[in-house]
Amino acid sequence: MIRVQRETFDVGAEIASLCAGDTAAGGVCVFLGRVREFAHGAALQAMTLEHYPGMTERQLEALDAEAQRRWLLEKTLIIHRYGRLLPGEAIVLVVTAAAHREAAFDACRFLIDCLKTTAPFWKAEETAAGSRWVDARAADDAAALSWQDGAAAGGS
Amino acid sequence: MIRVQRETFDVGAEIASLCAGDTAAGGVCVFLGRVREFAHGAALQAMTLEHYPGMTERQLEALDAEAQRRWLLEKTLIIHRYGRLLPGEAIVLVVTAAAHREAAFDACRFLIDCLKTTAPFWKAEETAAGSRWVDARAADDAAALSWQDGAAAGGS
Amino acid sequence: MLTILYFASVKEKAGCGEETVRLPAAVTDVMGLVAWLRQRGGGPAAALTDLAAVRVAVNQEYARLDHPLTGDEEVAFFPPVTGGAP
Amino acid sequence: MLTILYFASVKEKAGCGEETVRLPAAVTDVMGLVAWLRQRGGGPAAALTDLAAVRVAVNQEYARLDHPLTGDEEVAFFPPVTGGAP
Repeated sequence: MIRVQRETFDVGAEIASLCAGDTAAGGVCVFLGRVREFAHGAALQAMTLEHYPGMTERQLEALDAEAQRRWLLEKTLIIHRYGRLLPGEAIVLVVTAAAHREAAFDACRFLIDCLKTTAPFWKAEETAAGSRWVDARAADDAAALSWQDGAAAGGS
Repeated sequence: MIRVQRETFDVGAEIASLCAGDTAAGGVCVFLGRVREFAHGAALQAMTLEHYPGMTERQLEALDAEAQRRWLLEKTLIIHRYGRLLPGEAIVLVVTAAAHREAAFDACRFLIDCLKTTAPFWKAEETAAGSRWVDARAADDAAALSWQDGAAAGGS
Repeated sequence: MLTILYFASVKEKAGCGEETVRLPAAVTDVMGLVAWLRQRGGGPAAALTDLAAVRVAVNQEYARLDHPLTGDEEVAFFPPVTGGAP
Repeated sequence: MLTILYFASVKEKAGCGEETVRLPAAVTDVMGLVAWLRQRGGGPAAALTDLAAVRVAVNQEYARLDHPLTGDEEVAFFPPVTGGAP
């Protein structure tokens, strides 16, 4: 299941609702991405996430389907926000539930690694010096690439 | 921070309280272990976790300290329950918060992998056929061993 | 009609987020569209000067420069994505 | 005095969870304690028949069979642990 939304989300409620009534998922892995105050040296006042409505949902759905194809998963959830966010606010949530923890961990990491390099979101950081677009990280490309040959674990 | 307790815990409240006021942790990784209904073929009615009071806390503290030594972590939390648990109930929670997601994922997986082979907990499963002690999984030993040489990622 | 979308820093350079154009008959793929936009000049031409920093999607799927165009697609130009979390 | 703890399936075989003993002078390490308990007979002897399935802790830290004992430790015998989650 995927959601792209402006408003924040309740991490506990999302996990609880995903797992409600489920007695097959022994392992649940969650990744929560948050806005950091000191991202690139300067104090961040806010971050604005622009996205490509329509393509974003398609990309997240495709990633979700790929994870379900690669691992035996009971449940998956991806929520990604857009708009203006303050330090400490949640940006993205990935939840994977599986019978065993290995699949839950691998799928969760796969989803966030690949999301970062394929989902059309762009961050602009606001500091005292003004607003500027964040450049893509080479490390993110490497992490996403590490999954291309069906690797079981993400990059270091 | 570690806790060993009989009562259940509120996953969302634990994550929220750990992250409250923190603007340095960009990545939070959570692992939630739950009681499965069909563990080894037969339907599980309940599971009872026995532990070694005192040694359990020492082992979890030692693992927590080792994770903090290996990775740059903002926050860590391990909660492990004992006593009689029903299918769907939470058993264990591991939360790691770090500036970047790589450290959060690696440390979370390290903690749950090593906890499984070093923390003195023993599960007895109740089915229609009665109660029996669960044997240790060879896969768990392998996962824990994969961390011994300072490996960056857990076993497959 | 072809819809062209620009996002983030590419949008800022282009000076607009969306435009609708009638594709010249000579343009048959993304590279041809880029060449035509560059020749047309203005913001979009500036935004597409350095293609190494630009990603392309056709009908909301990532596409290469040799992706064919018939003239009724949605083509998007944007920088490498930076979503997710640290 | 030495405190001996038994847990889980080892406790069931031993027939008790805890006992306090005065260590014979001849016993100087964990292996010596195991030999003495086996010779003493009863539940604990049965529980310690197959050491491959038994883990040992001395003063709440994992210990090997050659770990020295002075006679005032807490020694625990238990099966390989199975906590955590699937």
